[in-house]
Amino acid sequence: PALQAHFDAVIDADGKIEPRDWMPEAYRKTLVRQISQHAHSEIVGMLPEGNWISRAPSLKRKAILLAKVQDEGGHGLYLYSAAETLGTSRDQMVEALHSGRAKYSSIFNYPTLTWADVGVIGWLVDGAAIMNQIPLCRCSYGPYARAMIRVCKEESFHQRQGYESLLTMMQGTDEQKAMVQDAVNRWWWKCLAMFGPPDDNSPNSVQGMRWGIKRISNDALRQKFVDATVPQAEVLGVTLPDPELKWNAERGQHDFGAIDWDEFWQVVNGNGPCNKERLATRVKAWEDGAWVREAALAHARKQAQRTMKEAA
Amino acid sequence: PALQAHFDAVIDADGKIEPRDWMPEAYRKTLVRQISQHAHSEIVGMLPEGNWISRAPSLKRKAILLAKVQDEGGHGLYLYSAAETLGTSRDQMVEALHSGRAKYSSIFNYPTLTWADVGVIGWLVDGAAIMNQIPLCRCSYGPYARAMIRVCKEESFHQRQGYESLLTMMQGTDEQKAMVQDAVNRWWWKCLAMFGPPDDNSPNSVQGMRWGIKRISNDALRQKFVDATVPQAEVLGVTLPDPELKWNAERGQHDFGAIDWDEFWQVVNGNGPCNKERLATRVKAWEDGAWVREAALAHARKQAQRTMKEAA
Amino acid sequence: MGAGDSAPVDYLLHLADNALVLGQRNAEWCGHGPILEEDLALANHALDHLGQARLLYQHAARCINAEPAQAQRFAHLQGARADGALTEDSLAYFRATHEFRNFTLLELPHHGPLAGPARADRDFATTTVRNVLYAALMNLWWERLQASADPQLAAIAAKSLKEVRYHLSHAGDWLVRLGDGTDESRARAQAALDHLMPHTQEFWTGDEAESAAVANGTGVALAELKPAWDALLDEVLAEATLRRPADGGYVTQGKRGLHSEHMGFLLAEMQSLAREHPQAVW
Amino acid sequence: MGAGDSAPVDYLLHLADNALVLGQRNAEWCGHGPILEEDLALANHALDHLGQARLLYQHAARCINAEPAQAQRFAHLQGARADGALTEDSLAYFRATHEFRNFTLLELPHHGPLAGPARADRDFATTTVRNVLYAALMNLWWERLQASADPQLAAIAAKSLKEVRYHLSHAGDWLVRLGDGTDESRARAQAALDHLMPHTQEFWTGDEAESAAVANGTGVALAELKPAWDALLDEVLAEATLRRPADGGYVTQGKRGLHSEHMGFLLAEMQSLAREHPQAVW
Repeated sequence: PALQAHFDAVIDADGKIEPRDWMPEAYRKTLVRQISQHAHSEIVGMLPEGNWISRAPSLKRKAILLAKVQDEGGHGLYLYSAAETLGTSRDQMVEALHSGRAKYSSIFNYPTLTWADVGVIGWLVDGAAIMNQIPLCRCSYGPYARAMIRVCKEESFHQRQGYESLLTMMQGTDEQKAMVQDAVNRWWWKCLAMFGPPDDNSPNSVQGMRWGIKRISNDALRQKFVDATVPQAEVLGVTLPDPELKWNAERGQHDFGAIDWDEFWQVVNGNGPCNKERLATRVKAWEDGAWVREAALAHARKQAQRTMKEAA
Repeated sequence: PALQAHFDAVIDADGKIEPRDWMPEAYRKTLVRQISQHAHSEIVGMLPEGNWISRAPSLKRKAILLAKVQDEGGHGLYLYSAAETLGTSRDQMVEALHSGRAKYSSIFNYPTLTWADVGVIGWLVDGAAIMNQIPLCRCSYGPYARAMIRVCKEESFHQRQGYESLLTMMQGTDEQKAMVQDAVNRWWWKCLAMFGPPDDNSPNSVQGMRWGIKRISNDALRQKFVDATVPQAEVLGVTLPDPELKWNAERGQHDFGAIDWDEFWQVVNGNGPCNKERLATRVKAWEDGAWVREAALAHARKQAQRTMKEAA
Repeated sequence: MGAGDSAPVDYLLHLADNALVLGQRNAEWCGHGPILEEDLALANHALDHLGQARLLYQHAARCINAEPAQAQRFAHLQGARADGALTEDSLAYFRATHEFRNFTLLELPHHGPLAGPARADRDFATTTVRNVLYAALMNLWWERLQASADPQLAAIAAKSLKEVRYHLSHAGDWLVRLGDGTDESRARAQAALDHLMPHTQEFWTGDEAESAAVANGTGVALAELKPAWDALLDEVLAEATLRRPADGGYVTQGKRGLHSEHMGFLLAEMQSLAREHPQAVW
Repeated sequence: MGAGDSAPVDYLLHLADNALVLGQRNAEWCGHGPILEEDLALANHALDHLGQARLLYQHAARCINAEPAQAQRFAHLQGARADGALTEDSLAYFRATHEFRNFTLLELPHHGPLAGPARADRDFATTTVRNVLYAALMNLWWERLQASADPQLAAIAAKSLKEVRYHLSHAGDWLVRLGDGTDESRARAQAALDHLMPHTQEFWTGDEAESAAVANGTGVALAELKPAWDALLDEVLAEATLRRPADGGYVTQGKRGLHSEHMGFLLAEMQSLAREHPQAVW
C-alpha cells in the first residue's frame, strides 16, 4: 500500500519507474508483454525487408537497406535487454514468440512484392511506427523510454531514406512510378490499421494510459499520421487509395474512409498471407542454430575450466 | 573348358552372349564395371546440363533440354537393367558409385558456365559419346548391345539439337557468338580426351577387343571424331582451339595437337573442378530420398499382407 | 456466344502461367530425385506442363497480336518479339511478377512455409501433395474445356486431359505410398497437406477473367467443379490414410498477380538469361 | 612507376568483385542467423564489404571512363550509366558471369560441395571458415596496399584494413568456439575447412592483372603473403583444434572469370531487378 502509493505518485508526476523500483505485478506483466512484443516485431520485421537485400537495384540502395535491417536487429536487442530488466530472459521471450503465445506487429504478416514495397515500408510503416513510438519516449518505465529514444532517432532516418527512395522512383521511368503507386495501394490501409482498433474498441488502452505507458489514443495517433502523410503523398505524386480522403476545414484535419477491421483481425489471428512463413522462418533459424549456440556454451565452459586450472 | 570353347566360338563368330550363357568370370566383371559405369555416367551427366533447365532462354530450348536430360536418365535405367542381368543390383551399383569405387565419365567433372555449354555438350560431348557407342552396338554381350542401339538413336537426336542450337546462336548477336566460341574453347580438348589415353597407354583395350566389347581403338575413334567434327565447326563458324589442327592430304585425315594427359588424369583421379560436387549431389539425392524409398517399401509390404489376408 | 470466339487473354494466361510455373518447379527435381524412376516421372510431368504452357502462350500471343487494345496493353513487352509480334517467349520471359496469373500454390518451393530467402532441403511430400491437388483440378477443368467455344483451347484441353489423367494417377499412387507408408512419410505428407490445402481456396474464388470466359462460352466457373474435386481428393486421402485439413485461413491471390515472396525469386532465375539478351533468338 | 598511377582496372575489379560477392553471401544470413548478435555481426561485415566494393568500383569506373581503350572494352555495359559514363552500378549489375574476377571461394553457397541447382540448409561453419580464410588474406593484402602507388587504392586500403582486422578477430573467435566446442561443431568446422581450403590455392597463383599492378607499384604479388597467411591460419587452427588439410586438388580460377556453377545463380538473383529496368535511376 505504501509502495503502491509511491508508485502512483511517480506515475502522476510523469516520473520514471526503474528496474529496482517496486511496481504492481500487472504493470510488470503488461510491460514484459509490450516490450518483448515490440522486440519480436523488430526481429520479424527484418524478414519482409530482408527479402530484397540480395536484389536491391543499386549498391547504394543495397547498403541503405542492409544498414536498416541491421538497425532493426539492433533495436530488437535493446528491447530484449529492456524487457530482461523486468525479470524475463531472452530464451523465455523467444520461446513465447515461437510457440505463438507472444505476438508481433501484424504489419509484418504481408509480403514485400516489389522493390517499391521497401521504400513504402520506410515511408509509411516506419512513419506509423514512429508516430506510435514517440509518445513511448515519455513512457513511465525508464529502460523502455530510453530504448525508444534511441529507436526513434534511427527510425526517423530510415523513414527519410525510404521516402527519398520513392521520390527518386517517382521521378523515374513509367514502370518505377507504377511500381510505387501499386505499393502504396497495397500498404496504405494496412498502415492505418497499425494504430490499432478504434478507441471505443480498445479496452487495454485505458489501463495503459493510467500507467503512463500509453500516452495518446489510437484514433488520435491515426489522425496525426494521416494529416502528416497526405502532404508527403502530394509531394511524391502518389494517390492515397481512399476516395473519402479529404481535408475537413471545420475539423482542421483530414476525413478518411473506413478501415476493414475484419481483415485486420483475421491477419492478427493468424490468417494473413505470411503469418506461417514469418514464424516458421524464425523457428528454423533458431533450431538450425542450436548447434552453434551449444558450441559457444561448450567452449565457454572449457575456457572457464582452463582458467580455474591455471589459477589453481 | 567346353563352356569356354563355346564362348570363344560365339565371340569369334561375332555372335551374342546372353544372360543365361556361360561366360568367364573376368568377362562378367569387366562388363559389370563397364556397363554400370556407363549408367553412372548418364546419371551424373544429368547434372551439368540440368544446371541450365531452370534458366533456358526460350520455352522451346527448355523443353528440348528437359527432354534430353530425361532421356539420359532413361539411358541410365536401361544400362542399370542391362548390368543387373550380370548378377549385380541397382543398390550395389549405386553404393559403388557413392563410395567412389565406381567411376563415371570424367567429362562431367567440368562446370557448365554458360548456356552455350549446353549446345556444345550436345554437339561435342554427345558427338564423342556416340562415336564411342556406335561400335558398342555390336558388342558381344546382347543386353548391352541392344541398350546401346536405343541409346545411340536418342543421342544422335540430341547431338543434332545441340548443334542446331549453336547454329542459331552463331547467326545471332555478337554476345551469342562470343558465348559459343568461348564454350568451344573450354570443351574441345576435354572432348578429345573422352576417347581415353593413346592406344599405347591403354592396356585394358586389348582384352576388351579380344572379348568383342571394344571394337575400335581409342586413337582410331578420336581421329574419326576430329575428322567428322572439323567440317561441322566450319559450318558453324567457330574456330577449334588448336593451332596445329590441319588437313593432312597424305594421311587423308586431320593432324591435331597434343592433349594434356596430365590434366586428364588429375581430373579422372578426383582433382577436377566439379568432382566433389557431382558425387556429393548424387549422394545427397540418395540419402535425402531414403525416407521415400522406405515408404514405398513399407506400403508395398502392407499391400502384400492385405492381399494375403483377403485371399485367406 | 459465337462459335470460334477466343477465350479472354487473361484466362489463357492464367492457364498458361499455371502450367509454366508448376513445370518449372517440378523440373527442379531433375538429377535430385529420391529414385531414378521418379526423377524421370517428374521430368516427364514438367515436360507435359511446359508443352501445355507453350500451346497456351502461342494461342494467347496470337490473340494479343490480333487485337489492337490487347497489343497496346502488352506493348511494353519488347523482348523476344518476332517481326514486332509478341511470341510465347515474350510472355514467359518478359512479364514482371505482378503480371503472372498463376495460382500461388504452384510457385511455392518444395518445402513447408518459409520466407523468400530462406534455404531448406527439397521435400518430396510437398511436391507430391501439390501435384495431386492441382492434377485433380485439371482433370475436371480440362475435361470441361474440351467443350470450350474456343476451338484452340478445346484442342489443347483434349491433349492435356490425357496427360493429366496420368499425372493424377501417378501422384495419387505416391500420395498413398507416403500416407500409408512409414510414420515419417505419413508425418511429412500430413504436414505438406496442412500447409498446401489452404492454397487451394484460390481455385474457387472466381475473378473477372473467369467470368468473361464463362460469358462467351470459352471457360468454366471453377466453383462448379468443387464438389467433384472434393470427392476425388477425399477418395485419395482416405486411401492414403491422411486427414483432410479444415477449411479456412488466408485465401491466396496469385491469379490476380498478388503472389507470395517466392514468385520473384522463381522468375529472377527463370528469366535471367533471356533478359540478359532481350533481342536474341535462341 | 609514377606516383599517382592508377592500379590496372582488372586489379581493381578483382578486389571489388571479391568484396561484393562475399558481402552478398554474408548478407544472406540476415534474419536467419543462429543468434541475433551474429545476424547483426554478419550484416555488419557485409556492409563493410559492400562499402569497400563501392569505393573500388567507383575508382575503377573513373579509370575506365578516363581511358579510351578501357571505355571501349566496357562499351557493351549500357545499364546504369550517368550521362553516358560508366558507374559502380554498371559494373556490379551489368557484367556477365565470365567478366567477374572474384576468387571462386567467395561465391560458394553456405554449405558443402553441391551442384548449382541443389538445395540445402545454410551452414554457419562454412560461413565462418570462409570468412577466416579470406579475412586473414585481406589483413595482409590491405596492409601492403596502404603503400600502393595508386593513392585512391592506398586510401581504400587504410580504411578497409581497420574493418578487416575486426572481421578476422570476430570470425577467428567463432572458429575457435566451433572447433573447440562440441563434437558436432568440430565435425562441421573440419568438414568446412576440408571443403574450402583447396579454394585458397587460387590466392597464390598470380595472373596478368596482378603482374601489371606489381609492375607499376600499385599492387602486391600475393605469393609473397603466403608465409604470413600460413602462420595466421596455423595459429587460429591450432587454437580451434582443427586439422589443416593437405595441399592439393583442383585450383579454382574465378579471378580469371572461370567460375563455379554457383556464380551464375548468384548473379541472376543479384542483378535481376536492375536488369529489368536498365535505364532506371534508383
